[in-house]
Amino acid sequence: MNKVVVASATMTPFTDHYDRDIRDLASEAIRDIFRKTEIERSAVDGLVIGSMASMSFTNQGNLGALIASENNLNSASFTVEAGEASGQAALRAAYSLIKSGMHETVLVLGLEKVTDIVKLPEILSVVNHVNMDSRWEADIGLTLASSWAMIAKSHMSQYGITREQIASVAVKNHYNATFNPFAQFKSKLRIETILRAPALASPLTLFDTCAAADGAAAVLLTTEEKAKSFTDQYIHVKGTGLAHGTLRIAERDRLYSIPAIKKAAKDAYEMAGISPSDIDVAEVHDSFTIAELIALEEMGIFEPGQSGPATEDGRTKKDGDRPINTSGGMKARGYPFGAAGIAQVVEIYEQLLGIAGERQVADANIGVTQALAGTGGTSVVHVFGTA
Amino acid sequence: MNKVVVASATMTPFTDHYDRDIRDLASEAIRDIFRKTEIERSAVDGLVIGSMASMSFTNQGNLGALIASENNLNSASFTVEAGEASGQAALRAAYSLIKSGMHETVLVLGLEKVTDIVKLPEILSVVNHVNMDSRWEADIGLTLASSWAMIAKSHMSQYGITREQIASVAVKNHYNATFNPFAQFKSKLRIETILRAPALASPLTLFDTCAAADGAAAVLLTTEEKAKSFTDQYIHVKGTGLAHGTLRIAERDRLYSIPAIKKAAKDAYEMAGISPSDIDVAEVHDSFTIAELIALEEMGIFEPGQSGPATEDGRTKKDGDRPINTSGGMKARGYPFGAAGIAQVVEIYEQLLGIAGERQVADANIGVTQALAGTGGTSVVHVFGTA
Amino acid sequence: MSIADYWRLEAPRFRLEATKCTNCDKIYFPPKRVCPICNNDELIHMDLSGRGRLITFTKVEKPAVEFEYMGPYYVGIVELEEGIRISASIVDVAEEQIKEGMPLELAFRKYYAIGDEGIVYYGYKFRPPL
Amino acid sequence: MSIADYWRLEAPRFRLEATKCTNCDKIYFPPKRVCPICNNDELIHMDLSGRGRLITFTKVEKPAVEFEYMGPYYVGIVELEEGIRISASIVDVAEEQIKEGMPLELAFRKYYAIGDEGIVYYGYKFRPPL
Ligand SMILES: [Zn+2]
Ligand SMILES: [Zn+2]
Repeated sequence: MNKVVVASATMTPFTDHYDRDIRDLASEAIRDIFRKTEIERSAVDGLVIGSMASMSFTNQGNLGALIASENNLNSASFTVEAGEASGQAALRAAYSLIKSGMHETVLVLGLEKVTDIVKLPEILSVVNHVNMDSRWEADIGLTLASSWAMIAKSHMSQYGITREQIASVAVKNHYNATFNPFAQFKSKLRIETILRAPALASPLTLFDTCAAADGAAAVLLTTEEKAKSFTDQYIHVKGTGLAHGTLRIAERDRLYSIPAIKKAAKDAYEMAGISPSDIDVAEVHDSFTIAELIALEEMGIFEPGQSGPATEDGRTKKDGDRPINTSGGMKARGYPFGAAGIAQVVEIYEQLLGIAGERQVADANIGVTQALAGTGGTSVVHVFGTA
Repeated sequence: MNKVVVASATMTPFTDHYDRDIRDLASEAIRDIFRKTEIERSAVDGLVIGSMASMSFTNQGNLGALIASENNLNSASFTVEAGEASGQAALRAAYSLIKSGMHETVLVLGLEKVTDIVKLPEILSVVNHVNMDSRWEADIGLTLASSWAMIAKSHMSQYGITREQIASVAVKNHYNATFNPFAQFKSKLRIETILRAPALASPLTLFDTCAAADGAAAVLLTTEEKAKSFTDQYIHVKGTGLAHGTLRIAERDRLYSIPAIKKAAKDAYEMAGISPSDIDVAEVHDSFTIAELIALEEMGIFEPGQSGPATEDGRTKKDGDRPINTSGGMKARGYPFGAAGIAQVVEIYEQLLGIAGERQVADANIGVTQALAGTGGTSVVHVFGTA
Repeated sequence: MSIADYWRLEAPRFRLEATKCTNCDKIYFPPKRVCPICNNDELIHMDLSGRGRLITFTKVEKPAVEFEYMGPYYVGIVELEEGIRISASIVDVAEEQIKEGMPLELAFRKYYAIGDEGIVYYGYKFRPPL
Repeated sequence: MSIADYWRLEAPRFRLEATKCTNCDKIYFPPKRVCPICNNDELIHMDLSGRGRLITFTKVEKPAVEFEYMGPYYVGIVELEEGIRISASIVDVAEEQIKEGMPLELAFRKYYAIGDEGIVYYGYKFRPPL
């Protein structure tokens, strides 16, 4: 069967694009794909949009039809939504469209225009209701932040990790982002700044999570055979996994664990024929600092309870031995929901091809992306390789 | 490669389910699949949701995770949105998941809970903004109804069809629905009633379109090999096509024509190796009466301008020579947006297996479904066969 | 949350009405109409005790728009006597008083107001036993 | 439609500002930032004439919620002198007066009010020339 490859990748800066709407962001990402890639528009026969809540944020649906026709693409299109994991779920859908032989070349466009809603509590309401059990947790008064706070408490108590270790995720991701020209925040962050920031939900503060951002990210999926006809700059999609857990945090037996991540990773690794020790670089879900620590443990990159100390020790910095979120992650690169899962692939694409500039990790042959909706409703994992 | 088949199909009644929420509707459709089908829940490894606007209507996103976990399904899931064509687009995504070998058995669940919004003008705003160009047509004051009205005028003027011929679509679909126990409206409708109903947008009246409805419809897609292990009641998915046109009606050269339908049909027919004359029964998009007439012409079932006279002559009734919308269509079976595209498949499943009861068409071997978003942003066509 | 939805949710929201599968005896809260374990839809209603203990909690300092009127407030996971765990707001409790393991009981309180009509939604919260 | 969105749309909404590709000369209304034909993003602004004729029309008898305040109103497709077709409300016209082919010109009118702040949005409609 066809081998599926990523043959081009790009993104807009992730920030508050007050002067751009959702169409502008999409057009700019698509423009860059065609500038970077020697392929005709007419050759792109599929377009999958990963977007979390375009009706809620911008009052426009059917983005597939809109973006295909506005950008002169002759591409069959639909939107994939899986909460905060929408971008990575769209990638999985696009992979299947090519693997099935239905399409040869599919553009996967992650897209979110968030900041037209100016008031943060209104944005929070959308994010909570998309990703949580809306009737039985969001409508009851829980927020994603409060859910993550209770998870953080459980993780600290189970493994004895410290508040500073949790904060060190943000410090590390801000450090990594200083090398990323497309990042929202390119300034370093100190542990003290995080701990002294306004409280969000004890023990977490505002600096344990992301700011609102807009953006688009695009990757071009095609067969290896087709890719060879126009580029030698491609990487392989080697594995994909998607799994679920209950949306209600109250029903989780062990709050410090997120089974959906473990299952999605296991499926993706098996398909790719790799083990966690083979991973050279990974982009993982860090909407909240604690999320990254748990992801690394569920993905088998560190033993349970060890990701906090490892992060504090600098092992996950771009120049550490297990580089994680070299892009700066959602925390510092920026987090326009549906776009973020595709931006993860953009980073892995550059890392595996050795074109990540100052962020480049040595000898990167296997890269992994991991996304999460809410605190564990959906997780998606993809494995990429140079061969 | 694997042949993909539909191995079970069911739906809830389509109506105003004031006493049921989106979870209840999903659970009841899923329950019925497992009652009708000798398959274990654990064998369903994928779940694709077709839903148009669950955030707008019910303030709940990530339905895939919610429904998988609430219904004890160990199924990787995401939601597909393509406006009013969401259900049929979800079917296409599910087809690719099986054809690619990523999944063996995928439940496709069309789902929409609309009537929690009680005021029709608020429902209209959601439907317009999902399916039209929200900034440049819906926000300007156009509605889907006014767009269809201008299309109807163009079609009447181009081909000389009459207002009565357009209305005869509704008469016919109400007649067909009298034989469908799951239909929203089981009463006959007279031409005069339609013409004298309150105006919607001249020349169309309220009875040229659908009422608000809630509902769920589910089909089980699997490989032929797997299907044979648990049932002999299956039909083949023989072709799929999805195409787009501009969302802005102002930019259409010929309002009486909808190119997205023609292209989607052509792709699906070619894949299936059929021509329009092979079609024994079809479920087509009839959110407005005029939509069905144009669909039949773009799909090649009638020559341009001939579907009006043919409908008036009774040729598209369930007992006519070209039976269309034997279920009653969206107009009379009911139209819960995302669920409707899957309900179309439920009807074709029953017709091709010869289990459609009083609605049964003689010698039905090839069946087609066609969906549309707005007045032509997206169209999706599928071809099914007994072999 | 809509008016129809609120009406449907009255029994579980007002008095913790659960459903119980007549076949496998599993209790569902939030209630279900169909038991996904045995595909049975003969589920009977039963009210939960409303007594339990606090498993974990935190303070929401940045509420979503619906709950902004409350200012900071506590939320937590409550394990009911029946063994069922639910999320809830914890009320009538001071900073120095709230702790994991503390006993709690059902309280009936305002959730939030929404829509043009300004309809106010009510439901369960939990408080220390009186 | 949000405040930021409204601000971005001011020029096209208030005076029919289009963009024109400096490479292929194609005029875009609604305006674009990138020409999808030649991938050029050097697009220049130009105001359209605001004069045109009515291609087709209908009367909206059941408006969506934003436009309910207007009662029934006319909408149609207008072909501008530049050959560009746009959708618009047709105003200041009586039932017996409106017909396909009639000349029209730009009018600046209220669209709708929305949000807590009750901000009122304005933009182009079309009317018979004065
Ligand atoms: Zn049971
Ligand atoms: Zn150009």
